[in-house]
Amino acid sequence: MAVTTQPFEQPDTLAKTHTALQHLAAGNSGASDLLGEKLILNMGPSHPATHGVLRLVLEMDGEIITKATPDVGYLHRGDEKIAENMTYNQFVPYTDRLDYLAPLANNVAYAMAVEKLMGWELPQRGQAIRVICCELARISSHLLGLGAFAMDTGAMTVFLYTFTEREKIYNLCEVISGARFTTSYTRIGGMTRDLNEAFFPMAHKFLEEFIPSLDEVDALLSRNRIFVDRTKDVGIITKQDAISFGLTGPNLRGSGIDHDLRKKHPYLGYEKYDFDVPIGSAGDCYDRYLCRVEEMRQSVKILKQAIEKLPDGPITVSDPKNLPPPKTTVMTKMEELIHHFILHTEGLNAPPGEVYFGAENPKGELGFYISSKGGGVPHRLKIRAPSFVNLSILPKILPGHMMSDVVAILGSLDFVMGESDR
Amino acid sequence: MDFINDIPWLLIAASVAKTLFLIFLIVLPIVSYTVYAERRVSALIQDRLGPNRTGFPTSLLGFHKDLQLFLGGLGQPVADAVKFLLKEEFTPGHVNKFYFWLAPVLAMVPALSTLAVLPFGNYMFGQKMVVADVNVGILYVFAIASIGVYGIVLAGWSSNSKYPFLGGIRATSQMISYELSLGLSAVPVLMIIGNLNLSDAIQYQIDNGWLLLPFTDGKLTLRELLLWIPVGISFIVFTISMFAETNRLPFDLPESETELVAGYHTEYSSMKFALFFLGEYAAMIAGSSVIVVLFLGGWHLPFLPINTLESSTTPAGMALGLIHISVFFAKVIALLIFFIWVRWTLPRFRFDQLMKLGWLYLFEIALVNIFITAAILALVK
Amino acid sequence: MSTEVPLLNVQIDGVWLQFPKGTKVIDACSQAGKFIPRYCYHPKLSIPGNCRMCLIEMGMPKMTPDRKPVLGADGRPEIGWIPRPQISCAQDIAEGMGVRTNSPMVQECRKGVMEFLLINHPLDCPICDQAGECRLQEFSVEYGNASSRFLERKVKKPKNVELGPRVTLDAERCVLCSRCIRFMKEVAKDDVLGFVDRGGFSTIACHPDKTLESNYSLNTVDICPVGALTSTDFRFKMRVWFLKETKSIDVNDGLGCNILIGSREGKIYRITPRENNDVNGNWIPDSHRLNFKYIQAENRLAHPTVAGNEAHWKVAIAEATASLKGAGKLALVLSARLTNEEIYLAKRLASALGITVMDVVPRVGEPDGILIPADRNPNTTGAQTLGVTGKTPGARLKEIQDGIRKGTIGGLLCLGEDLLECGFTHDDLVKLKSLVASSILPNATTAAAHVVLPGAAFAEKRGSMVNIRGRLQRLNKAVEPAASARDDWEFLADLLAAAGATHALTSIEDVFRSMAQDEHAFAGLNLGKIGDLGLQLLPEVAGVNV
Amino acid sequence: MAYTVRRPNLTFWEKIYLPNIVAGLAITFKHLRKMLQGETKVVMQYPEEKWDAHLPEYYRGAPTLVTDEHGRERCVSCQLCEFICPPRAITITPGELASDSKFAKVEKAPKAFEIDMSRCIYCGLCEEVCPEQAIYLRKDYAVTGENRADMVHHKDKLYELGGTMPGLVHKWNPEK
Amino acid sequence: MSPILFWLFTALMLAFGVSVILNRNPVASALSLVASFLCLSALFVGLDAFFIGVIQVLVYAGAVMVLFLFIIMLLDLRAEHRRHFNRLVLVGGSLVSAGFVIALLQVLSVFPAGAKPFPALGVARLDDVRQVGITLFTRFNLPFQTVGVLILVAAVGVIVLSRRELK
Repeated sequence: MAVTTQPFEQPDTLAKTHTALQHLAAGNSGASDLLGEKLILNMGPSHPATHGVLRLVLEMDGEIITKATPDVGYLHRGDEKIAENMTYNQFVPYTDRLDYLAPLANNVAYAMAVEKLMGWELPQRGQAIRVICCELARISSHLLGLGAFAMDTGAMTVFLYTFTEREKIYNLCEVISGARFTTSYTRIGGMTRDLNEAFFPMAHKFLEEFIPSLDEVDALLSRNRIFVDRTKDVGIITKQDAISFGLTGPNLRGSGIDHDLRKKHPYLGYEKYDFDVPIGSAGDCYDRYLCRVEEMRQSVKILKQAIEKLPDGPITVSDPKNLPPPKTTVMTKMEELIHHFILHTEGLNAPPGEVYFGAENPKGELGFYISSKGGGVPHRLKIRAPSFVNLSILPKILPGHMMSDVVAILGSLDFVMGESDR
Repeated sequence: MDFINDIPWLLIAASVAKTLFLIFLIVLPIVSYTVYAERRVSALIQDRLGPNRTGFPTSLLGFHKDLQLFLGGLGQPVADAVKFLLKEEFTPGHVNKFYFWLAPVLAMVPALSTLAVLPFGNYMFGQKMVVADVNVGILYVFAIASIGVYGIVLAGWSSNSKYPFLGGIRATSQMISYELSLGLSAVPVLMIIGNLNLSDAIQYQIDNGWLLLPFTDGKLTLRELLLWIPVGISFIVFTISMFAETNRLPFDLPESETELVAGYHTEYSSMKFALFFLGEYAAMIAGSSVIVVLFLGGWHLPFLPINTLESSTTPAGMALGLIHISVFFAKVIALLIFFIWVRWTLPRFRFDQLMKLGWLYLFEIALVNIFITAAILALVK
Repeated sequence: MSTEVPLLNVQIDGVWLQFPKGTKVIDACSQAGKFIPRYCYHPKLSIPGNCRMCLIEMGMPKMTPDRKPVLGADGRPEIGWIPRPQISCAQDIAEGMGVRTNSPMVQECRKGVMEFLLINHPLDCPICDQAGECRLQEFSVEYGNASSRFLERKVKKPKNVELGPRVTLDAERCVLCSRCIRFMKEVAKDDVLGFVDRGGFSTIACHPDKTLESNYSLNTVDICPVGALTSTDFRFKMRVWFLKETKSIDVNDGLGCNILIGSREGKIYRITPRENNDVNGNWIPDSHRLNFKYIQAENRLAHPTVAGNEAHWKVAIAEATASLKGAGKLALVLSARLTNEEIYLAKRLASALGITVMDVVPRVGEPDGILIPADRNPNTTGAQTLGVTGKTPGARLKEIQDGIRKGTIGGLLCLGEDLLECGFTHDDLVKLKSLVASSILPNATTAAAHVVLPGAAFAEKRGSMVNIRGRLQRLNKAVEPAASARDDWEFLADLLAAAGATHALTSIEDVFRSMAQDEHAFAGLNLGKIGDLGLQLLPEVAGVNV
Repeated sequence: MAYTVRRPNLTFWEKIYLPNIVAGLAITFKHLRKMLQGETKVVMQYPEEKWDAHLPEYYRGAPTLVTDEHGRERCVSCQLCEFICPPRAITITPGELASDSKFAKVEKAPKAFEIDMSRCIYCGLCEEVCPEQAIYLRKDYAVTGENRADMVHHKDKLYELGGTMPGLVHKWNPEK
Repeated sequence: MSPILFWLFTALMLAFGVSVILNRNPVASALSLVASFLCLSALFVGLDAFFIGVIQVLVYAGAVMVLFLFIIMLLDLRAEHRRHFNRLVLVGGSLVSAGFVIALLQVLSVFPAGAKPFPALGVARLDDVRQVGITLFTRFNLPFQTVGVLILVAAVGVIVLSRRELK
């Protein structure tokens, strides 16, 4: 060991937290004298209702929240920086780990963004397969959102019922991509493989069985007064707030705003499918819950159409200079072997420029902004994580609610810290 | 020193024997297997399997395989107990040590004490199957139950931590509030029975049919038919209040794990936690027993002969006595499973909704119910 | 001074530009930002024009009957395009010339050439060391077809042929560009390579009874655009895309060839020349480029030792100073392989310890007339500039030796040298009251030394050196020093502090800054200003031609 | 078309909790009954029952190395997988085949090939880039070890897991 | 009742009673009071006054003291600091207490009935709950109802007052 090494000084995090809390308390202590002492409650980063590592610093008067400060970043892995250090295709597995409840949809959103940069449009079959991926992911994510929401309000069994359904979706994922959870299914310009024949009967079976299961969950919750009391008129997000805080996805639509990128800016040929966008009226937890349930029904509708009308043809774009050739030719032909090597080591030859592509993901608009200086590696990649944006509304809506409402609101916002912190 | 001779040694010996029998041979096994049932039933409700493997580790003794009983997993309570005993007994540095240690005891003791006045059988060995057959049995139950809150409050307070503290406060207000509707909803029953003694309550139901199922004595009079309404209401309110008193979902706010992590026992581990755990389930058993005694005829089963004090020493009487005890606990277990079943079906109340329900609805309903009962009793002789 | 070269107007892809007369079309295009693929063309070699990769469409001004160029609407000459593609490497620019580097015909030509070149190429990318820096790969992706039409059998040629002790040939991969042949003939002046056989069977081979053993043979590997010639030393060691390339200079002789150190995760895999036309051109002797193995040698000095026992740096520094101070009159022997910064610090240390007798150890060899000069120390000029040695390096060593033998010199500080190699005997060393030595590898001096301070090798440190032609060049750090070994300047600064001198040196930049203040030769400079290619510090000394 | 979701207004009966609670209990009881009667089968008794039969051919389990029909190791240590691996789980030390080896034409083979399974994310990129069809993600998902060192699969282990796989590779075909 | 139990519970009750005053931690004081109540109710039970005994626990230990504890905890009262007593006050206080004890002993020694044990009560025909009930609802019906109304008014008053305070 070199002697010049300084001893590493441990930051006194406990003391820092303490000072921070004191400042926090001091900032709002004006009117609090009459009402007595306020309780600062540190909810998370390790708490069952924070769905990961969200930390909420709650200032409470009894059980009533007077101030809430979300603190994110405990799951920060520097994905955006990582992306700058690898080729476009290499980053696909990282997108699995953003919203890890809907990896298929993340894969698609990312691939679409890069394809937009490349100016590619997928052939019909590829697009339809991606629609199937997106909608499966939507159902899967909403199921978990629903189950976790129910669990937060105490109904543990619903969680398990939705998980049972999710397992079936995982089986489908497995057939689609070869992995259940971290699918890494898309590649820039296509997919790793075409849909297997085994997929279709399984998918049909799932779609048949899914609606009755969903009805069951519906029956357990939707008209149960305990649940309704817990969610109705709780965590109301007004239209104005929803827009000004940049909410997207079911949380935005729950507030009664008809905004769905699949309708407003159709991609992947979503305009060809017959489906409706459910929106809420009051913007409370109950509306967000109902919207998710309805969206799942709509997704089933889309899935049925997509699977039924799945066109034939290639699934990848045709650009041999930028798309690695099929393995069979790599093994036998020189040019293909060279292209394979170069495309994997140097990445595709993207033009310089900037693109943003936002996809309607289960949690909201997952956007990838790519600034390219040309070549196979993004110069800068920014992820617009819907969970992160959706969480920003917490300080606005939490005050005035009770401790128990916090978990209900968190559950109804359905966020994923992997995406928020990215 | 003649007062030593005054001590009723026989009574004490019998009471001790009955207590030991009740606690160690019946209640604690039921408690541990209720925990198992909780896990197993919840699993089955949720399309899972639950603990179905823990057999007895005969492989430790050199056998090739562990002994799996027919259901599998029956060794789970034993494994749980061993785990609780062997886990590190951790006391956080910031707690108030004495009360931190006292709290689990205070949670466990009242729950078990309640059982003292519950007649869990008829006669055996020439003894009435109740530890203390006091006149004010039902009041005693309420009194002891109201002491039970101390354990939780102290746990919440002495942990010197915010989540347990909130849990403790919730528990206090919840239990005090629901004691009212609990007590009031029992009043109509007591009015009908006309006695506070729980043995007499059972005797009344043997004579007139179970309160909730008045036809069990073979006949149904108009009075019974009319009384069915207040008794039914009583039963519902009493059961709901019992859920609240025992902190079971949908009233498990003091320990709701998604909000308060684990409420008052967040900071507890190992055996101290186990005591809370056991106390909670023992309270469930006590509560179910009270319901059984008050509404479901206690140890009585229609069409089953009833043994007497005299016959209880004969083999036939003994057998009958055992059957009575079994009937009692069968009813209790059925109620416990109902408790479990409800827990895995419903969401949880919010705190203000819970208080509102208790004070605005259950309390009033119980109160009005008393008048209805009184009216019926006065009108129909 | 050269005479004024007239500028000529050339139209490249529609844009009129001016280039000095005599520029090759291929270079003109490169300067215009239009890269033209090439295999056989190398600016430092003669032009055979045999790879046909640099085909372009070319035109000359249309002429009126009176030999005047026809002017277009913009006042520029109109160009009459030649219908046949031309090779751009063998063509000098001419006034009014037009070049199309990316017209359909050019693209088509390149595709065709690429396809031809790849017809017989084996499927070797996975094992070929060139993959990653292979022109075939690059140009195939950039200019060639994406798919192969070839179904027939490929021509088999010899593989894994040892052309010489350091170069291995894979004839199947060769595109017959003849760069290696020309290099050996024109630069290395050792004409051993040539083509044998005909047509598709044509291969590179050594002349009978000869092998490719010139000290410059590995340069053929560098200039080989494909993976045909590979370095036997680097063969199959590491893929080039993993290598971190650090720009540095060679320290094996006074020239200080510019090099790239290829390392991965703290291990050096190869050294390749870096183009610097003021120093070494594009070449470097094999002996120099392969001389890096000692850095990762098993017997590297890993820890400071005091009296043969491993000691903590703090202890070793304190012990070194104490023993030197208690040894009476002292002397300093430095190595001219140290950087300027280290020599400067040693000088300061000498004055702090009251040393007046000091010198560097000279190292002289036979110059080879190409790149290796007689002086085999990389920083003799630096040592002279800093004043630790005189016009004749090593002149005072004798004085030191005598002092030791007479007993007037009781302590010796030896930095980076083995005293036994410069006339000292083992008895001399034993006689010393105190001997403090720094080194990279163990040697007789470190064995006899009281305190041994392990230093950093050239690839492990930053610093500057002045080459025999007075050019200041920079060393950069490619890997971390082994085990507890430290950058020399660090322990020299520590010794300085222990000797009682105050200083505020916390980084190599500080040392250079301090040196720039104290030594007028370096005034106004810092490490950053030196740049990758170095700068002329002293008036240019006529040196070796490249 | 957007449509507003219907917010059910609770009837009186629903407001007094009990009917919906009973309905809920009925649903949960249905599940209980079906479980007891063995009609639902959701979970598996893991070590005895396995999902393996359902795994598709291309299931992405543990990465392994395969040998070809002649027992030659496919891998030529081109290190593309090492390069592409997003979590940098693969470490290859390239080596040279002895010239008297049966497969000397290929010249190159890995001296050491290590996959750190505690880093591997099973993304399958290694299989995708391998130009020799040497690395395959097999159906091996239960990768365990008692310490970090155990979790590093060395070459022998990788070949043992991978087994033999016929393929298309022309590399060691002396005619190609 | 067994004299042993009597003396045991009496001693415990007194000990806890003293600890209520001596404890500086309010929570400990409150809990001592609860324990004291429990011992007291044990004494009642020993006298076969089950109803009173149980009500003692139910009302005082189970409800009143829980609320006390609740408030103590909510206000987060700290342990009181040891006070420096004024010596004069201390002496005066001791003198007054001593005087009271002496007076009490004097009276007890003079009062003739104090020396004799009480005659045993006859065995009641009805259990004590009934007797209390009958007594309350017959002989003392009016006062009982009046007290009931009074308490109701007080309760309503408290609620009204506390509500206004909040607004």
